[in-house]
Amino acid sequence: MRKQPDIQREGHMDLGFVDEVAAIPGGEKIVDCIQCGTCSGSCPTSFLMEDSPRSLIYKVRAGLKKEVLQSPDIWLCTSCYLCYVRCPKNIKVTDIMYALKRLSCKDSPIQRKGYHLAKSFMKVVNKYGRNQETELLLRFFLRANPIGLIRNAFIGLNLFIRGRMPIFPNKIKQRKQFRAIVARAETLSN
Amino acid sequence: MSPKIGVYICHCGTNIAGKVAIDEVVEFAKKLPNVVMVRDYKFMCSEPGQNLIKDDIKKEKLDRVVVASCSPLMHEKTFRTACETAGLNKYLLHMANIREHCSWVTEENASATEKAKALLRGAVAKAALLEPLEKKEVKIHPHVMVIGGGIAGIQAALDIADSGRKVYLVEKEPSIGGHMSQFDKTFPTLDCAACILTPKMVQVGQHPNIELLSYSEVEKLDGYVGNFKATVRMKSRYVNEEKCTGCGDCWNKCPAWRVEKPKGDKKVVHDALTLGPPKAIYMPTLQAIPAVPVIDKESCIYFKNGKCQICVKSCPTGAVDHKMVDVVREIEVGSIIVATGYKLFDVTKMPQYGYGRYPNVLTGLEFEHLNCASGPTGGAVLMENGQPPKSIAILHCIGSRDKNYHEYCSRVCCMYALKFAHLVKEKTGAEVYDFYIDMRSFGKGFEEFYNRLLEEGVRFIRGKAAQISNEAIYPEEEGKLIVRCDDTLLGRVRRVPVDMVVLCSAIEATGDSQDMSRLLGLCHSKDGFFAEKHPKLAPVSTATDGIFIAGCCQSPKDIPDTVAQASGAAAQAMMLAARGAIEVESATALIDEDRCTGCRICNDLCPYHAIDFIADDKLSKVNEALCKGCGTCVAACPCSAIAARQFNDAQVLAEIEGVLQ
Amino acid sequence: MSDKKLKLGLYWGASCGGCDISTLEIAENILKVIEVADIVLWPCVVDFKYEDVKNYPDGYMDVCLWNGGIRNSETKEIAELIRKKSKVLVAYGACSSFGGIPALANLYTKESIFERAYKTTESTDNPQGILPQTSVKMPEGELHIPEFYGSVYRLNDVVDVDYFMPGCPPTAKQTWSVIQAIVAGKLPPKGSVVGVGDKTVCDECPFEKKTEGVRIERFKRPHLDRPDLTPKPELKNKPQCLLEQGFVCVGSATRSGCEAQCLKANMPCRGCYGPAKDVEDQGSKAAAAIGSLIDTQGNEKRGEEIAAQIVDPVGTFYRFGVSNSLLRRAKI
Amino acid sequence: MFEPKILGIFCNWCSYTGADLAGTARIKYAPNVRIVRVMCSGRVDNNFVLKAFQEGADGVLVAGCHPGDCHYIEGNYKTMGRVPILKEMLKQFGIEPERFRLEWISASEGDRVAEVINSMTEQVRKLGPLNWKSTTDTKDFSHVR
Amino acid sequence: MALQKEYLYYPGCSLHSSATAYDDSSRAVLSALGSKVVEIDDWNCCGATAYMAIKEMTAFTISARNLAIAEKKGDHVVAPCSGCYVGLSKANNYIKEFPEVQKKVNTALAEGGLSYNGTVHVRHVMDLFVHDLGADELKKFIKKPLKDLKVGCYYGCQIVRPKNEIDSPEYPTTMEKLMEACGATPIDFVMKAFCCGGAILGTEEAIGVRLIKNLMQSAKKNGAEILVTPCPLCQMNLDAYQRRAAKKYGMKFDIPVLYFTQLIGLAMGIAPKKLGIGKEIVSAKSVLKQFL
Repeated sequence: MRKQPDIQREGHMDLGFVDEVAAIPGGEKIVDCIQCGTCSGSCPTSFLMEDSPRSLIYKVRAGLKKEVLQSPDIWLCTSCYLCYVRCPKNIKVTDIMYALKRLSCKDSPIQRKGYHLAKSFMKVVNKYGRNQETELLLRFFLRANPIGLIRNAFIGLNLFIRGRMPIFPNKIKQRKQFRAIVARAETLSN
Repeated sequence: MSPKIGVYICHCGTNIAGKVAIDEVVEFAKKLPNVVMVRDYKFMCSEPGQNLIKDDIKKEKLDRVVVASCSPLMHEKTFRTACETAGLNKYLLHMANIREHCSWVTEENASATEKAKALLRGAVAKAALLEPLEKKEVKIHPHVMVIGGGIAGIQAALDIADSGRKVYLVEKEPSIGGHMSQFDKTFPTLDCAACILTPKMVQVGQHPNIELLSYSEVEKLDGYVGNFKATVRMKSRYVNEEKCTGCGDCWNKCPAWRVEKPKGDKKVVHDALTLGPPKAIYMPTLQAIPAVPVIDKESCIYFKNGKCQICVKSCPTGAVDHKMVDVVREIEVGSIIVATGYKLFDVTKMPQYGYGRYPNVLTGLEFEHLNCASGPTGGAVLMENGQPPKSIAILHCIGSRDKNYHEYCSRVCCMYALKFAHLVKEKTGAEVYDFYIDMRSFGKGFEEFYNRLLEEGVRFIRGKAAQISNEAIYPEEEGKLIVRCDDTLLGRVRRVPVDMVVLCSAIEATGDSQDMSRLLGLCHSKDGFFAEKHPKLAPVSTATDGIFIAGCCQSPKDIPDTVAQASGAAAQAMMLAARGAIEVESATALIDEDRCTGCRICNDLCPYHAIDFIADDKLSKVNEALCKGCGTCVAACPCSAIAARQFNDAQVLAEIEGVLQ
Repeated sequence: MSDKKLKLGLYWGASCGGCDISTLEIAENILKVIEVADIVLWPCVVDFKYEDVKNYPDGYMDVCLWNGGIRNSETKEIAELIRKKSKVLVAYGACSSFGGIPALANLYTKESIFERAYKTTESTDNPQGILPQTSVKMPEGELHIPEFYGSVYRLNDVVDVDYFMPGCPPTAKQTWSVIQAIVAGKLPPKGSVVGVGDKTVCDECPFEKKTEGVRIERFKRPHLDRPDLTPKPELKNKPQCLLEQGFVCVGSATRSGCEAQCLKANMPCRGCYGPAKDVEDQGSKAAAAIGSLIDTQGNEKRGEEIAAQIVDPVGTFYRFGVSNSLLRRAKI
Repeated sequence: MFEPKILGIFCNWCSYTGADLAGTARIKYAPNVRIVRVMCSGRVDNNFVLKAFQEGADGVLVAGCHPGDCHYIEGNYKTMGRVPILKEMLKQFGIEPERFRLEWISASEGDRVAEVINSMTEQVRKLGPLNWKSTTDTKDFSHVR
Repeated sequence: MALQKEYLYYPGCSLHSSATAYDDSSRAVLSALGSKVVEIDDWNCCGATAYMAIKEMTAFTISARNLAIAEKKGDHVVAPCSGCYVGLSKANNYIKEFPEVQKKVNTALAEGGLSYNGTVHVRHVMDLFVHDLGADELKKFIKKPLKDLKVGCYYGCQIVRPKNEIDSPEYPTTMEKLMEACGATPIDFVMKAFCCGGAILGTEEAIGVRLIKNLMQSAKKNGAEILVTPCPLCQMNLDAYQRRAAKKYGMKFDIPVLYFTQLIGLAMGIAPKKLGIGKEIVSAKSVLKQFL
């Protein structure tokens, strides 16, 4: 249902948000944006977005923090880097998308499918040190998209027949060491 | 006897006084050696401020003046003149920069005050050792050389010639006219480029005071303001200018088609996108000045196998001469105007726009040709299949405002885009989509022009087109070029199918601007445009006295601005010529003959070849007219035999000790 | 003055002794010297005791040629003594004028010098690591030796010097001319440099400059690269200037007077005649001149690489002049 | 806290102008550098640097136009050749290389002026005072003439 | 130009599961070209895009673990998977570009007794063919030229972007040269470097399928009989989902999608089995029959 438009009150804006994003390595140039739309025009998925990369950048600068971090659109980035290489102001748009995803995981209650996929991915990797597609997909679909599981079962089978979907996880030897490193890294995240 | 120094401390309103404790500095100054008079004032550069100095020079018999105020680059001239009018040699003034280098850049007042003191101490110490210098003048050769025969060069040449002075106009192409001669209409007034340019070109050709050196290039430049000696190579066009009548028999009969420089895979009409009949011997443009054809060596059969010579036979006046050789001339002039123009950004660097892959994607200049009455299609806007387009997209900012290519705005694209839009509407009635980031219509009549186009129903889309493809997804896109972009005002991604695309490609510095700046000793910005002496107050002067710049070689600009700048440059050149003589750098290097041992280390260090070795007396001598006073030789001289006037060792060391104490 | 014989003295401070010997290069002229002058002090030839000199009345010697720098309390003491005893004191040779080769020690500390000299040299056997002490208690009583200073000084750092006569050593010709001047009593104003030309070595150099478009792309070293000695017609049939060939030659920053002896032997000038007339710091000047010739092509890196080919720049440009330089010694 | 005394020798056309620009832009930076103007970095005499250290400077900052932008075409090329030699000699004289810097600063780089000056001030502050006279005078005897 | 004698090899997770064909063919071809492939011991997941999305620093760190291990052995690490290639080189660049990142990463690595100095150069396997070997050199190894095989070269994104060390980020052409060298006829199609949607197919299937359709449509229109790609994700995506896309939009594609190394290997006369041909879902048998 349609959200009732209203005057945007300055008091409801988080003017520090842009600095927050600019402070992230790779985010510095966000302030240079001239809203030319090259990013959105290039983006393979922007046509489905309510807020295209351009307008996300604009809202970041305007200070609409909540709106941006709750936007489903940040999860539509396929990291194809077309915006990144074309931006006339050398803004690392893709990296900013990543940054926004991270911030939204931190600050926003809404959890998108993309978030679940990423989470499941991390679980698997932390467990074995490597990705294990079979388990990853099972985990993900069960969590976020059970129907998808059934829809994709056939394809999974196809892959399995061709030996492209091993059931036994392929692990690294020094899992302890790996987890230790990850654990430490977690504490350092910006 | 010891010098009598007057110290003048400027408050610059609160600019200095706000940070620096003036009275403290005044007290401090009073204690400095040789200082007999200290004053402070709200604005030293003001009339009353200057009078303080003048009066003291007269009454107190000051023989040195130190002004602690803004940067010498700001007001040194002002205070020097003040000294001069008061009868003190202007080189006995020294300044301490306590504004730009102190009050404006320092956080705490205390440390600002300390720094100010130190700078002042240094200035006083140096001032004590300053020596008077006498003015030096050199004669100005009355003739002027203009390099580049585009609209800028033409305008400048005519202005000077009309003032009754001789002008050498050097153009590297076979004909003058430059880019403008390839345009159809000009924005925003839409008057026909040819109609306003051709008469001027003809004037140049006929003007008694203009010697036109077409198809020629400057190879070497010696000398200095007022006395330049330029070496010009006049490339042989294999047609004798005196004899040729421009009748056209030669190129009509010439059997060899001119070898086209490859341009993607364009066919049919777009093939001939360079003006003029594409023969081995050809007239550069229909209104070429001089109206004399040229032979293109790569295409000419004779130069390939020594046969043919049909042109020679066909020429009624025997003007064609394959044996013709280049002529190298040395020309003496008093000043030079550089108007070497621009080149267009190579859009193949941005493959996303498909230039070269899609024949109906054109650059701005190509589209101009297409519209030009004397162009390949006689001015009709046609696609490569010869059909008129039903829809056209015009893309702004291709290579401009883009850090990957050129960060600057090319300044003319918005308006010529509007011009194109209008021409298309007028000639074909096709749909026009104009993709812009910001519509910059700042000039006289520009906004009105924009408004007119809005009314003509051009579809303006605010958003930089992201890419162009021929990949139809929807039925209406079949056989079309699709422009994909974010319509930023709509907030939606759009796919706009069109028949033809015009890329408004950036204006960039000519490829040889680097060599040019070496050749003429000009500075250039990092994007290759020649640097003016001062962005606001000396826009046509350069770092090299006597050399002026006009037009797009300085930065992108439109025709009115170009012409204005050209006239400005012309005025500067005429001013020099009219003055007859000019004061040159007095703070030159001086070689002490008793100390110079003729080791000649310095000779080759001088970029201006201002130091000659006098073999007979085993000495090096400075040619003061050439010396610019950089002091490189001074620092290099192994026996301190060279002194830099105003910056000799004693003076600089005194200042150094001063600021450090 | 000419009626009675001159009283002439020679003494060596911190130096190699070469100067003493060089005075004999005036060969048979030495006899002429004897005719007009009595040698009243010359330790390396005749035995004089400290007492003898001490007992001379002040200003007893008409002229004393002092060679060598000031390295320790002994040289200083004697310098002061001799200053008292002589009317005219001449700093003879590079060491007394600029510190000379010994002054290169100023790049090191007293401690590190002792460390090397008394402990770590290959030929040293000093298990207890005993270092020189200015005074040692002995059953026979306390023994004293002079104090070794932290730096090497010029003669005029400790006493007032009348004339300077650079060179390592000064050439016989110069020496003789000075002696003649002394004998004839025709000496220039106090403090001047005598027995030299007032140009630089280039003035007397047998090589010729090409100058046009000369830049140094690589520094060469005489023992590794052969200099090109073929006379060039375009260079007045002289070989090309060694510096232009890339050999570090400081002749252009060095006082003339030696008749470019080294260059005549195809060796670049090393600068023993000190700075050119009225030049304060020979080394920095030479370095500046030569640095300016480096073919940087506007590339900082390239400049650094070429410059780095100059091995031991201080040793090269200040070979004879560390004590005479603006900085005088290395930071401690 | 130790406030280093640093001498700046700036070329008239680029660096000095750049410093002026820093002023016009009101960019605040450390007050430790005192700038002396010469026409070209090519004018910078080795003795200027040596004298400065001798006269109590803790650091010397030489600035000229970027290579290729020299107002006198190639003045800075010569500086570029001299400086590394001088740096090496200073090292042999025990003066840390950080105390002597050569920088290229264009007339438009006001911010860089501030940057360079701040960072150099910091560097030199870390190194502590040089105060040449007292650290070199070995007190071998009361006074050296 | 010539390949180095030896390369450090980072297969990445997919090459050990869904993309074994890529692994096999890469190894087979490289060794046939006479250069040794040394797998980094006990390598771990590069972090991929998903990890980056949630924990940047962790993503950098686990990438850095691989680089750290590699650093001990050599300086050129080859990653055939475009995802890994970008993951590793991105971490690598950030570590080089931002000191604070390097500091953090190394503090973390220290936990595992590792440290990384940023000396490793991350390469993509195609990079080797383009810059170390070169198409002309490759020609010499071709035994069974793939005559008149119409190949569409699909680069995907991450091999050409954000870095453009290998080829133009907009309009790459190097794979075409390689295919020409193999005797095949590369066809030109606009979408060759645009997104296939693989990255979001799991989460937003509709979009993914739509992108696949656009891509396959373009390839088909321009007459591609077969597609080759240097990216496991793209291969999986286009191979496994093209039928679904076709069905949804009422079209027909049936264009087999192989790894470019598989075709090169084939042209070099290596046994199809060794190259994992046959593991693709849309079978390439019919298209390739005269070469098998």
